[in-house]
Amino acid sequence: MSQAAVEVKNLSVSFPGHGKSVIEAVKNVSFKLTPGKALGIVGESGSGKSVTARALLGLAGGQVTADVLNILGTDARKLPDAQWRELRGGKVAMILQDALNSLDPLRPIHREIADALPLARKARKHAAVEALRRVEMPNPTVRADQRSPQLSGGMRQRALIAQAMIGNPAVVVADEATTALDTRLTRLVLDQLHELTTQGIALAIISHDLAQIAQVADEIIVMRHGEIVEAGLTDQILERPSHDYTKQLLAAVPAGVPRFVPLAREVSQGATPQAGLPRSEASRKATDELAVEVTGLSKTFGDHVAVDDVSLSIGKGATLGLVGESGSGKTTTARMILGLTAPDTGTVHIFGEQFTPAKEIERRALRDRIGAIYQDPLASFDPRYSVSQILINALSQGTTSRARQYRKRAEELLETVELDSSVLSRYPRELSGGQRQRLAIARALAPEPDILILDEPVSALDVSVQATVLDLLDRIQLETATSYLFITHDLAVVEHMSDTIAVMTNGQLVETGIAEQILNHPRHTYTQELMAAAPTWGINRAS
Amino acid sequence: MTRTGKFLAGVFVALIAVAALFPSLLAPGSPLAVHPAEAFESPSLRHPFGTDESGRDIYTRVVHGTADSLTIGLAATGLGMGIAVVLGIITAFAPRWIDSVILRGLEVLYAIPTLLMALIIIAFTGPGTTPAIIAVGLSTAPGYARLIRTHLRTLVNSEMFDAATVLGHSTWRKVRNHLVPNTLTTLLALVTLGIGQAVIWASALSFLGLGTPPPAPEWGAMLASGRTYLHFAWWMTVFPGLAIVTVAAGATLLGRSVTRRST
Amino acid sequence: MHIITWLARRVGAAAILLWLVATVIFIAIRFIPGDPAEAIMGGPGSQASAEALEAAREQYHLNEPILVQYGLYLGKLATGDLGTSYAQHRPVAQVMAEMLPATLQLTLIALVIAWLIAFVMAAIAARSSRIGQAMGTIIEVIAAAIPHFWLGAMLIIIFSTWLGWLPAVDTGTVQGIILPAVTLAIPLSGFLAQLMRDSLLTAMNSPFALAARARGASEGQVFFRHGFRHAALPALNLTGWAVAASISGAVVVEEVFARPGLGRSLLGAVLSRDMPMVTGIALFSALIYMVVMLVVETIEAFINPAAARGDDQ
Amino acid sequence: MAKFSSSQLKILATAAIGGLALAGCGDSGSTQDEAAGDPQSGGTLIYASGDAEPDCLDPHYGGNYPQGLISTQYLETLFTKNEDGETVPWLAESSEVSEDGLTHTITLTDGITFHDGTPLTSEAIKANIEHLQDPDTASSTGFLAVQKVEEVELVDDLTAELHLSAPDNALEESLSMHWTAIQSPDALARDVQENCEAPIGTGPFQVDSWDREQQINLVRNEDYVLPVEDPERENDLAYLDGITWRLIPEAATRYAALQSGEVHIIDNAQPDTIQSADNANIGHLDSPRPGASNRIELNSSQAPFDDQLVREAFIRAVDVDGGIQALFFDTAPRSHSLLSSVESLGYSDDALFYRDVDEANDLLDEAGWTDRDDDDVRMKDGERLEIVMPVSTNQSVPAEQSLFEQFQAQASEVGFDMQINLLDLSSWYAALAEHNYNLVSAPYTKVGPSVLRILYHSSSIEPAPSGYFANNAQVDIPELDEILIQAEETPDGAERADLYEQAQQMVLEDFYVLPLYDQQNHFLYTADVQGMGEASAIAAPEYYNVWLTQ
Repeated sequence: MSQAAVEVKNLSVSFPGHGKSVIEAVKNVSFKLTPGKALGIVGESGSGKSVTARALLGLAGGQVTADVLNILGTDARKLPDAQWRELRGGKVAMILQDALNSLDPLRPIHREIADALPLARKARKHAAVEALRRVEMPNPTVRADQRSPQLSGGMRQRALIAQAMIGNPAVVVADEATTALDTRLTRLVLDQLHELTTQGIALAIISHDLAQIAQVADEIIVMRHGEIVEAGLTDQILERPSHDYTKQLLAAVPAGVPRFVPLAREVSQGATPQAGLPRSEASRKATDELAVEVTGLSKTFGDHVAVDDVSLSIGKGATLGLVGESGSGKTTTARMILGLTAPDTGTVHIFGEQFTPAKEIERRALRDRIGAIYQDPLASFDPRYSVSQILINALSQGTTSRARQYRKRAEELLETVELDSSVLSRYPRELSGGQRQRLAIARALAPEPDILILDEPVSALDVSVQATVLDLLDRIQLETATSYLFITHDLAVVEHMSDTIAVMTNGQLVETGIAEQILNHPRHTYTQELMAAAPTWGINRAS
Repeated sequence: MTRTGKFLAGVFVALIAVAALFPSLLAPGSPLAVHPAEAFESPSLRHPFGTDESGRDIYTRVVHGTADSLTIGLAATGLGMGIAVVLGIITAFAPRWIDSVILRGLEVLYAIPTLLMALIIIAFTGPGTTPAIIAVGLSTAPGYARLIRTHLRTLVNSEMFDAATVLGHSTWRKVRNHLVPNTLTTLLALVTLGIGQAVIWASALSFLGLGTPPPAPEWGAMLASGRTYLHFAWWMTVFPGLAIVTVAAGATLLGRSVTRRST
Repeated sequence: MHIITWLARRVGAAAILLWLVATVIFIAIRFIPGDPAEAIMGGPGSQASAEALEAAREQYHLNEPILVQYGLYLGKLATGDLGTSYAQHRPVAQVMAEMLPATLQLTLIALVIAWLIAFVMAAIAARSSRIGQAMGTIIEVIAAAIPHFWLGAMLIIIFSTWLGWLPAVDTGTVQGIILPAVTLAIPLSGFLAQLMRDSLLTAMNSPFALAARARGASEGQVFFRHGFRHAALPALNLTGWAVAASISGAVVVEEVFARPGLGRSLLGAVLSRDMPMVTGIALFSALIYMVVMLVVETIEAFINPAAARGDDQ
Repeated sequence: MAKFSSSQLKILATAAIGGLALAGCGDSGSTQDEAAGDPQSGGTLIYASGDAEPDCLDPHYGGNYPQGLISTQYLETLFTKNEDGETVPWLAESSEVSEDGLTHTITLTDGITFHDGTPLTSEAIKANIEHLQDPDTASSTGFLAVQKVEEVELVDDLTAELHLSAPDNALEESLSMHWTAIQSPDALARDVQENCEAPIGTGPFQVDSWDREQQINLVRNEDYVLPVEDPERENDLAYLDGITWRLIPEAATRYAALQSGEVHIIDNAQPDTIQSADNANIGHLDSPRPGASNRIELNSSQAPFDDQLVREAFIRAVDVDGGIQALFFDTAPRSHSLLSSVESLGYSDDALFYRDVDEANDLLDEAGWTDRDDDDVRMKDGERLEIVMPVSTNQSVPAEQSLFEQFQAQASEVGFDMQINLLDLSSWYAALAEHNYNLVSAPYTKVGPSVLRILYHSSSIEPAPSGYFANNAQVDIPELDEILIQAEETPDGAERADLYEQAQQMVLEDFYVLPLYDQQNHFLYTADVQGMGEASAIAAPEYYNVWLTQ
């Protein structure tokens, strides 16, 4: 069994860039896949991990070179396309990320699963149903005839796994197979992947999320800028990371990190995270004043109850984490609190004053005290505005976007969110994801609000960038005693950011309590399920 | 757009503008002067596009016709767009029931093919330049109204608008800061795209004898008189037709690049 | 939602729409300047006597109160009676029944040709270099910018007068319909190709195309199993519009190629201010549009059931 | 009774075919003028008409020229014209006029049957004249032609007496027009609509079916009896199996169809195509219509053309010859007469009509139009020198419209502001009825010079109940009225000719009218078509003797 299924030595992939330049997406990468073992490939966006994965199926595109590229005993370096196709259809399979788009919405899934099989029409469909049954798809015969939009996210993911498994592959490459999935679903997929290794398949699992990979992988390689920075057994990587980048990545994972402890740190400087803790806690004055008080909010769209009788409150300077899976009603709740969607019933008070229901014109006086930050900041900026125009527009209450008098204040805002003032003349679309989110925070801070509603503010960011943004939010809260409503599906983030946590499912708030209690002693069965599904994370924080 | 593309687009717009505003710079002669003795001359150095049945220089007429054809195209598009903007604003901001009533109405009008609608309008108004403008304008309005409504709805429901609301900006400021500027680009693109089609529709009406009457050098009208002599004097048909194709295709390409730049 | 319920709802909506069109036209006709009775008798120059005018008023119920007229009008429409042509003195429904097959034949053949041209153009453009794509764009735009009447004239000159390959008028044979159908199809294909190329490119670069390649599909298989469907969908969605555009075009094409059809009937009716005929054709084209939309939506519902019942998800 | 060759009876329109050899006939080298071998039976002639589709195939109904063109093939008239322009009997065997001119006795040829099998009897004369006079028939041309007939009295099976309200020496000419053609009394008794779909006559062809907007199908009448014996014919049947009368309104398309051989004959041939027909081995038939010439009438009832000086100035200002030359090539000879060149009593004076721009300016100065406005339009007492010309797009061919456009440009050079309004027929009639015109071109086809009374008698200014009137120049001269009435009632041929000449002189010399050319009636046909040239009294080609080479 120790015979490697795939052996890669000094794999490089390059693409033509602008003009005559060449972009080296992958540089001298070497690894082995062994039957019955899982190899984790970790890296952030642009690390070359997906290109590496696709190179194993001959789908990398670009210029591929390697000293050794041995797949199941075949030298795949100069393989003609027809032979690649044979390999792909049978011995090597891939599970793609983005389950919604990886199945053609126009074709029934049994075709998507089995159209590569060299069988008759009926036999193919039969095989597809069988494959679905093996991945425990409920009602496989019915589902086989449906198309991907008719399936839930979990079913789609199962279908994708069935698709990969139908040719009885010896090698499976799972590329970000759990990205954007809810906690429970992630758990499920990870379990299924683990199941593959027990069947003797050589598995490569690619992800940006170290925590998830650690659940399955026997060995891990860490990639950055197209190169492997560190490789080793999973335990070794987690417990005794040797490379700074690995350490940084580990530190950036918010799970189990107490409130206000910075996640992003220069590991080499050896800053002690605990050092900040007492000081920051000390600076927070205990107060009973409520920043936001929500009672009995409900909203129905058509015959779909989006939010059902939600009541919650946020203390001044405190953070309420609102957790729930997609479709649970989190965002609608946030919009109602912000006065963007009118609730059917219920009220919102801000510092004791009625905010909803109210006419927009009455509400406007209170608007300065509440701000918002969204998951996709780019969509919330006017594409015609530069950074300075966005900030000046916010500072001037929308009266102008050019007046020089606001420029100094705009620069101060940028400083607050740790952005260089050189970005003032640039446009949001020219900024990186992290910079955009900082800009969004800067804009939200312009009226000096007392409350920020943050709707999945870090979900689209890489772990290390997420860490810096979370740190920034912490800092701002410490400095300004701003109250946060922090909405996320990510338990690790909510654990790190919240004083109290509210759990939502199916439009209802099932459990509210202080963070520690919810995380460690959940009472509601849903919360218990959710917590059980979260990745167990046992690394030594003190390294 | 590439640099060459930009240059060509610039030259094209400049040429059309000169032809429309100062046609005499490009063609000093009179588009209406008849010279029976020089009728039906094929293209030559003296008459690059040949002459028509009354000895009028076709090149001169095509150049001078730019103003006529473009005016009709612009006026019709302007009319259609004006109606569409009003309807679009009403449907985008009004209560749901008004929106759905207008939307139904638009669907009704949309259900009738453009040229048929134009013909039906002409059946009421009788032929002529102004009726043609009204007919083309009215018959293109439903299509525009739907686009503008969608555009406005998207804007009003966008996170950009939400962000401004949360910042406490008044409706008027949101409209002024975001809605108007972002809509103007879209409108500009739509108008540019629309002019091309309006020129085609209007010339179709002239061709059918329902639009601008001769001897005005409107391209459709020129084609209508040219078709009589199709076998004898092909140049009477070819050049005004090329003018229509050039302007319509040029306007479309221009409109598309405006669209691309605004997104 | 059950498919029958869905269909019933659609048909109901179409019927309401049709009623609205009919009402709009009824109101519009009241705005015609002049005496409708005189128009019935062939206009002011028809030398109609006062008795004849009175008889026409009687026959067309022009003396009744407006609401009664409206009721009668709707009642007749409901039974498929579109009135009698002022100019041809025959039932409008009969005239249209005679003209419809020719127009349908022309537009359907044109649609098929337009689809074929558009698909080939899109497929070539989607798989070629950036310069090829730019060329493709220009060709598509120019195709979409050619007026039917001019294209028809040019095709007649080239293929009929110069080359003598194809007849210039409808001869009732296969050759006779080629030029009119192509004339109608080329501008349409320009519009369709623009649309198809975009969706084709998106589909060929989509994750599901990658997934198909990953399970061993060849480029050709990816193209036909996935790209084609996705390119066809928006074009199919546009079929209602395309049919409407073809009917617009048919007015001109039928005139240029001397084909009988609804378009030419309408033109004649407009020229002679034959309002029942104009009304009938307007209503009918709205009906065609709605039927086509209904068919298209039904087809889409089969291709893509989830999208059709979007609120289900 | 003298027997004539039918071809000698008919007007022989000038027919010529270009090129020497017929396509495919190689050495036979025959042209149209010589016989291309013996006539062969068989084949369907495909005719392409550019006219608007007739509302009704019965020419009694309304009565326009396209109806005349097609009904010539399946209906026959009581009289016709021979090649000298004399009116001769056709379905009638003979006719007599009483001395007071108030009774015409017509005897029919025996042995003729209608397509429905019923025999032609004097009852048919009565039924047809009554049908024409019935308001329900809505006849306009035929109605005017038999206006003076008060009563039809049946003498015997084949003889009828027509009693008139006043003498009418043009009655037989009127009865030679197809708008008064004889149809089966049984058929006339049918519903108007039914009769319109398929009239039943005695002609060599009969109506088989009508595919609206596409074609009218005529088939050979297998029981045809030629009313006048023709020694050249072995039997009386037409050579052609039938005629497909296609409707192709688009001139260029029609010509393309002819060139490619899809159709055999086209009508309304455009001047440019006639000119190029010579090189394309295509035959040309020029068959000018009888009655009035094509002319512009100047409305003398209102300013500015109530002033003869201004009328003359307009005529001096425009270049008719140059325009006709350019637009009609050599296909339309200039006319200087009120009447068609086929009318033997036409009077022509070319000295009256010439172009002289200086003289035009002088005349306008003399008439007091001396001021000019910013657009260089002449003014008098604050009034602009505006003249309006409604043009019917149904009646004026494109070349004629272009000619008027040229007049517009030329008239503006001397200070007229001339507006051309292109109108559909009904709006055009309306414009005339409202006297909203200064110039108009209104063709009028009628056999014989009596058309002059319809066009220039002052009673024709008085509009009919519908508002239509034929005296568009609004000539109102009592002396002229008298001459016209006298000319119509005199039994003396020489006096008639003299009176009509006087009348024409009066109208021409006061510049009420600018004659242009004959009413154009050009046909082009492929080399397969043989025997072209015969035409009815209204100059509609007949296809009885036409045959196709295979």
